[in-house]
Amino acid sequence: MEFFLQLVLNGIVVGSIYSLVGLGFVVIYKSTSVLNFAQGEFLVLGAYVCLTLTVQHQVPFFWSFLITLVFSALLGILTERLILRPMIGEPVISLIMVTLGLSSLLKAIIQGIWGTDLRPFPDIFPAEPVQIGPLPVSQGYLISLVSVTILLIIFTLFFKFTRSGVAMRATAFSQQVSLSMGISVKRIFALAWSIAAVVSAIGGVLLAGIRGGLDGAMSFFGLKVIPVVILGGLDSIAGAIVGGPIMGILENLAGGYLDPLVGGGAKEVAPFFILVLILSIKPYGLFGKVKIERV
Amino acid sequence: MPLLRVNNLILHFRGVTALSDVSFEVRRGALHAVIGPNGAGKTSLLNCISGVYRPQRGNIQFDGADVSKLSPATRTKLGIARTFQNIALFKGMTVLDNLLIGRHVHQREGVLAGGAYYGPARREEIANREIVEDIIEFLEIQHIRKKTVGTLAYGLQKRVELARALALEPRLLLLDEPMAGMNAEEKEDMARFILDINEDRGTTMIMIEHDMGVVMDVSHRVTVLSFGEKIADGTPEEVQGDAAVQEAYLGQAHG
Amino acid sequence: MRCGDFRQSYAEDMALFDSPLPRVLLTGLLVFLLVLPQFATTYWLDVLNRIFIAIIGAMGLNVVTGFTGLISLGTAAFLAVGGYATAAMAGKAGLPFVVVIPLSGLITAAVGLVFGIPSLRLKGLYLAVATLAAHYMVEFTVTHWEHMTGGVNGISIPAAQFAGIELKDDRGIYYLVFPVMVGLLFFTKNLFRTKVGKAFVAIRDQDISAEVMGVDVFRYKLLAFAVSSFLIGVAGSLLAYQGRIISPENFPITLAIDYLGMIIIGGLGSVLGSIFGAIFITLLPEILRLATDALGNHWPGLMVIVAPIKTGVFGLVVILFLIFEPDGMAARWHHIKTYWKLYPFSY
Amino acid sequence: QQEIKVGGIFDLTGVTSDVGKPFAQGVQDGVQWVNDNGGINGKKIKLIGADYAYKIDQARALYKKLVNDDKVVMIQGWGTGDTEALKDFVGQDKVPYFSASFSAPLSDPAKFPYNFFVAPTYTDQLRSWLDWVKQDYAKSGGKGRPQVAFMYGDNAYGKSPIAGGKKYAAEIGIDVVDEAVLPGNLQDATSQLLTMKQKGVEYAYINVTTTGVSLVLRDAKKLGMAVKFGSNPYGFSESLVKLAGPLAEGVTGVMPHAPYGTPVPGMTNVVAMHDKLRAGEIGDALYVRGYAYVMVWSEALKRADKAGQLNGPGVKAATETLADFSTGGLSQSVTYTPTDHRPTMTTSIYQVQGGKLVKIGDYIMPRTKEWLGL
Amino acid sequence: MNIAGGTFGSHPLGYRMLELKNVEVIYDDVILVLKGLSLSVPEGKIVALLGSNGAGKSTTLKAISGLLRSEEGEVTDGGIFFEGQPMHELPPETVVRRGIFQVMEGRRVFEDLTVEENIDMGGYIRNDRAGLRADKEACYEFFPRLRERRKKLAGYLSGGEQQMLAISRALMARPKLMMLDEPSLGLAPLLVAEIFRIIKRINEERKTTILLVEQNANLALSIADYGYIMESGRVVLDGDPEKLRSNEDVKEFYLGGGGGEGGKKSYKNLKFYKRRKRWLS
Ligand SMILES: Nc1ncnc2c1ncn2[C@@H]1O[C@H](COP(=O)(O)OP(=O)(O)OP(=O)(O)O)[C@@H](O)[C@H]1O
Ligand SMILES: Nc1ncnc2c1ncn2[C@@H]1O[C@H](COP(=O)(O)OP(=O)(O)OP(=O)(O)O)[C@@H](O)[C@H]1O
Ligand SMILES: [Mg+2]
Ligand SMILES: [Mg+2]
Repeated sequence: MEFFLQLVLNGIVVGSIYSLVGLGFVVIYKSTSVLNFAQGEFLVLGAYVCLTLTVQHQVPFFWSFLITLVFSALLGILTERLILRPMIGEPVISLIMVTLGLSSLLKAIIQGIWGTDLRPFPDIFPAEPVQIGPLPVSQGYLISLVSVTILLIIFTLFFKFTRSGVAMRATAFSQQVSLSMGISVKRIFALAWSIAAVVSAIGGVLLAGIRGGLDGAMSFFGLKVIPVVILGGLDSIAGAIVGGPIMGILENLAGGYLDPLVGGGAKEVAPFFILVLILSIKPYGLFGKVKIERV
Repeated sequence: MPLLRVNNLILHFRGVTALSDVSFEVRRGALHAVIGPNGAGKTSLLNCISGVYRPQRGNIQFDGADVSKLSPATRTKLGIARTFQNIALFKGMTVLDNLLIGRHVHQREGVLAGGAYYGPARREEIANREIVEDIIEFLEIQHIRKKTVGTLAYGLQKRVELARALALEPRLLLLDEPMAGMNAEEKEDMARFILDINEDRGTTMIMIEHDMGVVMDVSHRVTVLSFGEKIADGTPEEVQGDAAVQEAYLGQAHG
Repeated sequence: MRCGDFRQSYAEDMALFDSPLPRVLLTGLLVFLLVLPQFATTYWLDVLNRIFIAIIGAMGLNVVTGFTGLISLGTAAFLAVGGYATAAMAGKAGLPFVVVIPLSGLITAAVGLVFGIPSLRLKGLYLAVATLAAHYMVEFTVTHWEHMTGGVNGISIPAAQFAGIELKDDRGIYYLVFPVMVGLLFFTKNLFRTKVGKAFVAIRDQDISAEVMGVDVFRYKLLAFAVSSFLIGVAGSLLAYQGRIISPENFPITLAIDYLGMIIIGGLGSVLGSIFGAIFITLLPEILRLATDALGNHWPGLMVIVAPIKTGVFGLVVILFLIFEPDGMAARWHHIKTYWKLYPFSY
Repeated sequence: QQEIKVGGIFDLTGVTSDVGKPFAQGVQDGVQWVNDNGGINGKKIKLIGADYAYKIDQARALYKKLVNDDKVVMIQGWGTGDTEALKDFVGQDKVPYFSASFSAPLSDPAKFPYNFFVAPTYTDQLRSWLDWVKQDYAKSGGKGRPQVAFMYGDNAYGKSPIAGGKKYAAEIGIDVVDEAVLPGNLQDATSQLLTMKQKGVEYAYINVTTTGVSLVLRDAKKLGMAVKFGSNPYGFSESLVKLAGPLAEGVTGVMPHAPYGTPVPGMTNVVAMHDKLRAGEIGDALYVRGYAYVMVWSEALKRADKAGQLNGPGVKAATETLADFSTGGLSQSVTYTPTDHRPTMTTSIYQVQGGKLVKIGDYIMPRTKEWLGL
Repeated sequence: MNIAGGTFGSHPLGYRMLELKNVEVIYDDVILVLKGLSLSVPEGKIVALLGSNGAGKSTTLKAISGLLRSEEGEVTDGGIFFEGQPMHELPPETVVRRGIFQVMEGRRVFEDLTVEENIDMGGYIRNDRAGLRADKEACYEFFPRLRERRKKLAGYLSGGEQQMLAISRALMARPKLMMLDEPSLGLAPLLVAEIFRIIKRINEERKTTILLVEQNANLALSIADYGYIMESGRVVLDGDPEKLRSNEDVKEFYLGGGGGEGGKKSYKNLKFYKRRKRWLS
């Protein structure tokens, strides 16, 4: 029983990182209908910037973290200006593909600047784990749990009640109609990408802190989180938040109980299996909005 | 026996009642109009008949058989075709291809024959192409035959939609506002097509239309819906004289 | 100069080529490609073989994603199924390739059919993730079913034999891959001018109205998955014959994404697009590598620095391409064709 | 002046580039050193190297280009992926293929006559580590049989020594009570470690690369586990210390190649080359590994050249004449014979002590026929 | 008199707020749709633009609002001027901010936003909270049906309800020039009359200039101050409503009353197709 509880608990805390990174996906999807394959690179880039500032330039962590966030916001704006603006009005699938191109490009830039070797990441969290019930939990996960909760509230309110939030959703439905309302699709894109980059950077720094080291390979996290947001529902903030821990729990239970039986690999596959099952009952994820199809 | 009989349909969506206990029948060969204010449930009714919506209650009999449980595709195979209020053409395809899709249920060839092409598939394709070309000629849309449908003007898309439905060679044709967005002359053309289809081909039709001039002139019978309920049913003259209809739909007599 | 079109019969109007000129050109191209191995170096033959295989696979993916509108991330998995089916039948059972290749296709089609079932309810990216699940399940099976697949160490495939000759070297493989590709190209091209193919496209454009037109949408979605995975399975089989040894590392998820890239850059819903895209995505890294290697070998110290440039340029080219031609290469081609057809009366 | 063409298939941008890059640099600098110091009997080595980003089809294309177009006499390869995919071809094409994958099957010339590497096989490494476990267990007063776990990735490299290791453990009286599979992109090993904890594991061999090892150490620390960890040549090097810091303290590891800067005779040149060409960068055992490879095969090239056999079979034959060939302490002395490509049976085990890699002993396996290729 | 390229002056009805001069529009680089179209809209007036299917009416509106670009269309020649300023280079959101709002053909509501959010988006460019609230109230007054459906997703509305919503958004924007593309499309007779009353009221009360594309020529001309008739990308006839109404061709093609017989004819009695008389081709 304790083993079970430990697995579940660990799933929840580990899943909070998924949620955090997942949020970035949702924000972009909600305002542009695009699945951003470069999310993982945003993550890594943010973490590297923070690392360079703290280690190379000896900036105190708090400040380098803030600068990283500003940098990420600018990165979002730059991405919009250089890559997405020319694509306004183009088919969504092309936009998705463009993010794949962006992912390659950023990967190369990251490699060009920081190389491929693993760099130790400064210990930003106290090394001592916090005891939650039966399980010691790294403080990094706790921080991500807290940030996720705060972001959940902020974003939910933002998309529901602010004009920019509603305009973002409108833009996702149809850029052309939004333009005809006077909504600046450019601005919406820039905003969405900045938010996503900032959220990713937070995730990246936390993740690098938890892993203790940083290299380009951490960008795999971008792909890894996709099933999480699908589980929650691509356009649902709450979905991303809930999807992370669920995925985490599924993984841990599969890892704890199935892996020893099948000789490994279940931890990665079983969640997918369950994901498909859940989707066949709820085709738009747990909280995703049903696409309106009427004639 | 009427070609179509709709019995006690009830359809609601989370709190919105689209149809409450609607029954009516359509004689063979009739041109049956359905009118009513916006949101009355007309389109929903067509959706129930063609199988896109499943009513919570009630049933639909087509040619004596209960079709309520059948999928839209199966109903189409039985001979029910329709057009849509919000044009639902295949936007990326040419007019010709749209009509050829209309021939889908009449074609036998499968993947292998199609992939091999030369032989039976080719013969079948050409035969169907000829049928489609007849329809194109009939509806006078030769000039846009090879245009991508998405780029056509609204009114022409409506016409293409009618053509596509015709390609199915249906026994019952459901038309949802076929003349919306047309000027007087185009409406005349459309009316003429509809009459021809009805008279020459003997196709039974249900038509939703807001232009009372057209409805009064061409239809044999009119059903009036309002807030999901049937408030009148009869010949055009009867319906036009009906006080409830006047109040709910027409306002002062419409010219 | 040709201007407008004048056709006498529907049969003529429905022919693959709208005039004799392209037919002559195409025949010329085919003949050229047939004799090419006599001149090309092994390396370029290898690249060509990979391009041809990629064309088959891209076409397969295009059937389900481009034509039918169901985004699939399962390409790598289906390639693996085709490859491992080939390994089992050619290696373990010793069957000849004329049997093995189509059977591999059929087995993959069956697997594809199963993974297509979620398409009953799932749409768009949700379906894409279900196919991603397919990827991981296949990967899991392949790594764990060791006595069939050789597990993580991979499995060897005997060379294909034709009339007693082993098709071992790239020239031999070329003459295996090339005809298969040409045959399948015609197959797909034909498929999309007949009933089934059109039904696929109808589902992509408007599935409700396709259903109302009498297309049994679910059945046709499954059919699309089957046809698609058949093609991809054949590609996988050819990959196995070409690579002679396959292991799970040959079929990473990034491969599925590369294939998506091919059809998007080439053109969704276009056979020609699959060809262009496959050539582009296969050739670009080669060209970049030749270029960067040349640099790297000139200044040995540079090799390490130059390597990421390849990745970067690849990304950049993809981005620029999409910015300037978001509908894919095939669209541009089409554009150029229409323009010249009407020249000089462009409007 | 004649050139000797040698192919290079490296991973500089792919999933293993963190270790692939320093290795490639070591090879490159080694070649330069050879060329600067008389070359191969006066002929210069031309290293035609390229990045394959750990993509198998690209490795194969590259291989074909090297063999057919460039006509190289041998190839310096890299990982398990490319080596496995090419092992049949190199036999057919008769091109010696040196790679940094130490998979035991590759050391059996009966199966793979043209494959070489410069280290004890993965399996022998694990066997040696198990020997150390046994010793350590006795020394620290353990009673009964040591309880050991194997943690490895679900790939050819990860699984390579496991079967052999389990067999050997049983033979020498060690219980392998748990096997945990770690995914390639490890983020959190808690569930695996909890299982190990339940099973009372005392020693664990982590057969993944450095990032994974450091994560396991981190999570183990968090769970307060007192397991003694060991790792393999791609998980244990200077960078582990860098990455895991104090967590790495006490961890043991297999080091077939000397840590950078170890005072052995061969290291002088290595450090000199590194200082000259890569001033400011940090050297590590992987760089040394690349360099050691060049020392081995350049000697083979010299012998082949002397014999007038500068071609695939000639280089293979020449390599197989190397007997107790010393790399100046960069690795154990190597021996290849036509029937046995296990270069050495000696495994050096190091331990992190006070943040330094300290050698705690050489473990020697018998060169038995039964273990060849296993 | 030319100022900044625009022309002020002698439209019979006064100051030309909007002016199109020899506008050419090409789709997809090859399809020429507007072939030198010229028209102008005087300030404070209602101008009706009539024409058969495919004449290019919607294209004209999109050329003005800048929405053409997102459909691979391009103004290749001529000029569009609004209050004397050239317009054809501006992005659509700027056009809206300058005071031109287009109600697009075919409803085009944001399906996964609620009715209320849709209405709010209509007022996106405005910042006067009080005014917005009042205007929203006015929309609900005009279309009580929408008030009932306030919290429902717009995608689930019936065709006519969506049309009401599309018009409401335009009301919320309070533009100087409102362009309506077939506002009566799909509306029941009662509402059609109502819509035209509303249009007239907006024009009178808010002094909004209106460019109205409409197939219901009778009603359109009954509220318009001026009319243009388009065929295949050109204006073929223009004038005040009286002049147009009395034109035999207009009667026949647009008012459905022509044909010489005087009285209204029945659709049923159309014995044979009428060859469309080409006005210009
Ligand atoms: N899928 C659906 N989900 C929720 N509500 C729906 C759905 N379909 C229709 N409705 C509601 O049912 C009512 C009837 O709609 P319907 O489209 O049938 O009206 P209609 O008579 O065709 O009106 P119009 O003339 O405006 O087209 C409307 O209020 C609409 O909002
Ligand atoms: N995106 C497009 N690409 C290519 N051609 C187009 C496009 N949009 C419209 N067209 C063409 O431009 C012409 C004019 O279309 P438009 O929609 O402006 O007509 P309209 O006058 O509004 O007709 P309707 O009354 O039917 O709405 C048509 O022939 C149409 O085919
Ligand atoms: Mg309706
Ligand atoms: Mg129009």
